[in-house]
Amino acid sequence: MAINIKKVDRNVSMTFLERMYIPYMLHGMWVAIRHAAINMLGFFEEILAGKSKRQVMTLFYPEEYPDIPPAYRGKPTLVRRDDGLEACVACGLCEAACPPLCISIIGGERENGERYPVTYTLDGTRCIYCGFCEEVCPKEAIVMSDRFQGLCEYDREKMIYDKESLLVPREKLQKRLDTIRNKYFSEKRYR
Amino acid sequence: MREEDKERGYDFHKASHTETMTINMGPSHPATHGTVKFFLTLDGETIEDIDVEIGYLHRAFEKECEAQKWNGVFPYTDRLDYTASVLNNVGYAMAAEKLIGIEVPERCKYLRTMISEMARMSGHYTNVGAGALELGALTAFIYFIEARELLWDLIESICGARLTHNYVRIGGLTNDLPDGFRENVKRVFAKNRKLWDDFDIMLTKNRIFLDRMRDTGGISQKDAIAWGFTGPCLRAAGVPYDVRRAQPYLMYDRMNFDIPVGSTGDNFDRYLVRMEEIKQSMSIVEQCLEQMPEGPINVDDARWRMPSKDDSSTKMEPLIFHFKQIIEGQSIPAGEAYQAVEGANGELGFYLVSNGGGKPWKCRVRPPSFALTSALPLLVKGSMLADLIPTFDMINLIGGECDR
Amino acid sequence: MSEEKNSGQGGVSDVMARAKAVLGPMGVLIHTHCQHGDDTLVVQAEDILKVMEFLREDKSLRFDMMMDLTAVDYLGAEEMHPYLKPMKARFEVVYHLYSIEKNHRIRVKVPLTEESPFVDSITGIWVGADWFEREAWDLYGVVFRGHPNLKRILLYEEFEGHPLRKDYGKMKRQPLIGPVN
Amino acid sequence: MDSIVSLITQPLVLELLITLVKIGFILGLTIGFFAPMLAWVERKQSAIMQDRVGANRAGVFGITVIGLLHSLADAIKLIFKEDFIPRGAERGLHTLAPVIAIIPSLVVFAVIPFGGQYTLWGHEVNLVIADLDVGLLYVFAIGSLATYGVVIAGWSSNNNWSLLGGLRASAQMFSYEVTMGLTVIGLVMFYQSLSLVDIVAKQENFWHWGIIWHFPAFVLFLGCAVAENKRVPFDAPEAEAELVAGYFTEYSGMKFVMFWTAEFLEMVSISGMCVALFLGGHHIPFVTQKFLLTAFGDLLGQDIGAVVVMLIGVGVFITKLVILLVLQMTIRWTMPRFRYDQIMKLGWKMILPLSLCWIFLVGVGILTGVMPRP
Repeated sequence: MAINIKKVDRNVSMTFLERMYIPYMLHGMWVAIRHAAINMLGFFEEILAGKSKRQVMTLFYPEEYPDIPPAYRGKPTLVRRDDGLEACVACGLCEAACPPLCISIIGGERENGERYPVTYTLDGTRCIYCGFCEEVCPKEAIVMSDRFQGLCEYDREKMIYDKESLLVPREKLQKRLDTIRNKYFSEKRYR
Repeated sequence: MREEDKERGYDFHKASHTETMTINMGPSHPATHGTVKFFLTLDGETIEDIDVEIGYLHRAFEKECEAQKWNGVFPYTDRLDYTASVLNNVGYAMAAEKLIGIEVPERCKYLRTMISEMARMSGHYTNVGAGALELGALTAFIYFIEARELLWDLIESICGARLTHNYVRIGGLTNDLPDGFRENVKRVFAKNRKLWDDFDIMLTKNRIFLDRMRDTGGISQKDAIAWGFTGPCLRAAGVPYDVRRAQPYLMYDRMNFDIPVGSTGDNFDRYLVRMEEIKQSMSIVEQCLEQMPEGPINVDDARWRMPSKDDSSTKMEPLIFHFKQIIEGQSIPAGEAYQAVEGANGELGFYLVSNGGGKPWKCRVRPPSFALTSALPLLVKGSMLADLIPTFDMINLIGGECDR
Repeated sequence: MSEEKNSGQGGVSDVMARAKAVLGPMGVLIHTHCQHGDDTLVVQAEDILKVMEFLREDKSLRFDMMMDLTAVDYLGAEEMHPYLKPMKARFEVVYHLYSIEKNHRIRVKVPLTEESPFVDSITGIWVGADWFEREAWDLYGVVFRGHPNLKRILLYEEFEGHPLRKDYGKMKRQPLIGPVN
Repeated sequence: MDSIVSLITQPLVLELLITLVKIGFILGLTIGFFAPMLAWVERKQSAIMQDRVGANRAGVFGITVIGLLHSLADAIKLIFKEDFIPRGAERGLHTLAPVIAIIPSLVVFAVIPFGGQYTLWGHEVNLVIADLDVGLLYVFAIGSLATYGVVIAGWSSNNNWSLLGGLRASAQMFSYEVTMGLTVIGLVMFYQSLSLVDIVAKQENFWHWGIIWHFPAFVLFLGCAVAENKRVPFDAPEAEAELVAGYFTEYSGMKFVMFWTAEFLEMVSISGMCVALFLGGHHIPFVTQKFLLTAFGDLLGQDIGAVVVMLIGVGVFITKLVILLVLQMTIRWTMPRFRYDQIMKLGWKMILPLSLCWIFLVGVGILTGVMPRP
């Protein structure tokens, strides 16, 4: 395949029209006016035919919610199994893999010998949402939800999440769990 | 001080009792985006002397990497050239793979080529848009920000984040393309091409923009090479050096695209080179999407990739290996390797040294904008204060990449 | 002048052959190897200027661009290169050069001991090395003789010590300095 | 009650009252209506042109009225902002500067006719505050006073950036007053009068409108006026990227509002001048005043008809004003900024010679009879 060199046109000798400021200023203004006209039209169509017809790119944020793609990495959350307990077995892999070292776990055993995290603190002030914890967890216990609202607080203590505030029932995270199943389990990635 | 004054021993300042004014165009000035400080001595409006001071965004990248595992370094590489973070990921991953001596499968190479070009587009949108913004063309800036917004939505649907992509791993990638990606790309690139034309109409032939950008901040070919210029600024000076063409890596030898080259090396050439590169990157992404074969996206050697979860959650040996790999890190054989990648601002080189352990012994980044900014006094001395702004923009100093 | 087995593709590239042919007899080469396809010369600190001058001016090499200059601290990993232990070298200044015409690269390394981390500055040959050398001084403490203004570039002047050295603790704290104006 | 009526009907008091009403109308129109409206237009128009939505958040009980209340919110916010005077600044001059900057742009409206002459209930009413026969000279004289406000602001805020901004502003405003004056001499030769009221009166016939015969002068005048007002593309004195915010870097709160309003008022006064000189003031193309008066006179009776025609005249004047304002706003958003020395070169080496040639051409036109004598 050919990678060839392309000389860039420096437009050294400006045509007479270019040397006169006005013509190309008007051409530039015409572009802006065309955008304005299309957007105004878009507003009227939006009133008649609903949001899809809106030309303007901005979103009315608090009223309208942006559509989040399945791969989105939001707040890390612990999956709560159907019997109400957490899926995490306190193996500490996420604690080891987390670059800014914001996860700290103290593990313990239940009577039936099942390991569980006595305390699981995730420091929200340090978390960089890189998704390593979700990537390394062998039990799919910690998952990046698609929540990005309300993550900042006025004082840092509130941003250090303990186990209870991290737990989210499995149904809510099902979409993300499917993406993980597609990401890390699928043949496409490995065989 | 003009030359003929010097011969006659006539000092303009003493004769007319004026003196130069020193200004701190400090880190928190609108044009320096908070990462660099110019100590200017101004004679009226012309810059007599300029001392560039960087280091305001120094976050000890190398020290952090030496304490981090090989795969844990990726979130740090996102924050180098944060306008085009996947390019750093790809550079670091390829340097590590060169150190190990493995080759990623075809599909992964195509994916990496495509996402690198999308990141390059995002880097150029940010830079050229901010350059127009600082000259006053607000509407043109917003058009490129809109184009970047649409592009970021595309990248977000692949990597999961708009700015810090963290998408590439040693030996492959985190995930494959989401479904419905090709239609999105067609829709977004159609809109981006329209916005590109609008930006072009508003500025490229506008005499005000031409006068501001042309013949300011120019550099000759010889000086550009001597100062270590690479990337759009070197190509603007007329030297057709592009790592993708000189030493093709990934799938660039199978793409056909043009390398825009300027002639005089002033700001207008740099602007035109970057604008042309946006168009070329779009065509490369489309070519990648057509030629991309099906198949795995990770290398088949179990040592250099994350074991698939159905292995590590069912069989014992993969689980043990998974634990060992996460806690101790992948033990890359001892040695050193330098891999250069064409970043948004120039040649982005990664020099990795490994002593066989799980942590990098040294992870050096060759920052393209570091060399460009060191030549800023040469470009700007003697010109007007107002010329410093487009020159500083077109050099595109990214604090994260220059200060590391 | 020891020669390490070439990992990566076999055979000696013409750059390396030419370099060894000329520099070998001058007795400046300590070691050469070609790891993963990167040709590397290891040179004494005293005659770095001669070598660089040759690499730049030679007709068939023409290394007209200095891509990267950095230093590496081998404290505790001296076994990585055979020549480090005999010379009691701790630091290594690494230059990466590139030739635009000939489109080939080379890496030149200069081992330095801890007591005398001095090497001549190559700003005379490539003026772009100015900031790279200031950064190597700033983070590693390698002194470049003949550098126009060897000052700290990334850190503030009152910073004590050179942070990227292996014996500089990761959590080490610096003394607080008041506003300096 | 009748003592008041008799007091009012005395000619002197009546004249005073009419002038007060006219001043009230002009102040209400410019400061009351146009300044906040222009703030809203600047936000909304730029937003629509840039594929954005613009201001739509400030609202009372949820009514946001497509962002109009943002100007109100601005005013309230800026009243409560801290009125900061930097250390080492000349306190007195620092506070005086915005006043000097705003007064000339207000006082210029005194000579701009926003309507014709009408006889209402036997009284001759001339819709201009001061019918000076040297109206044009008055405008340029007052216009040059604004330079002092800007220079004092730049020098007195003890900040390098604002000093640079002030210097740039003084050089630019001074040199563009000269060129602005020259571009208008062609018109003065054409209408043989300096009084704006006469010029507007002579433009009753559409073919004698200034823009028809003096289109180059119109373009040059508009360019110089925009430069005089330091609006993009001539806003080197307040260039955000280069000089942080130019001469009003150290201003906040009400003083900043005064500079801002001075800029908007000057935009309106420029448009007013353009309308009066080139676009035939309150006249509707191809419709003479007499025809209107007779038409509405029979319909609604003599006086009421005159009032209606007066209102139509004022309405036409305002629509032309708005058209020019929108044009200036579009220029504001689409043009990059000149470099400071390019502004000077443009002013002295391009517009000045062009306007001199234009004066020569008009002279030749008049002598050879090509140009009509309105």
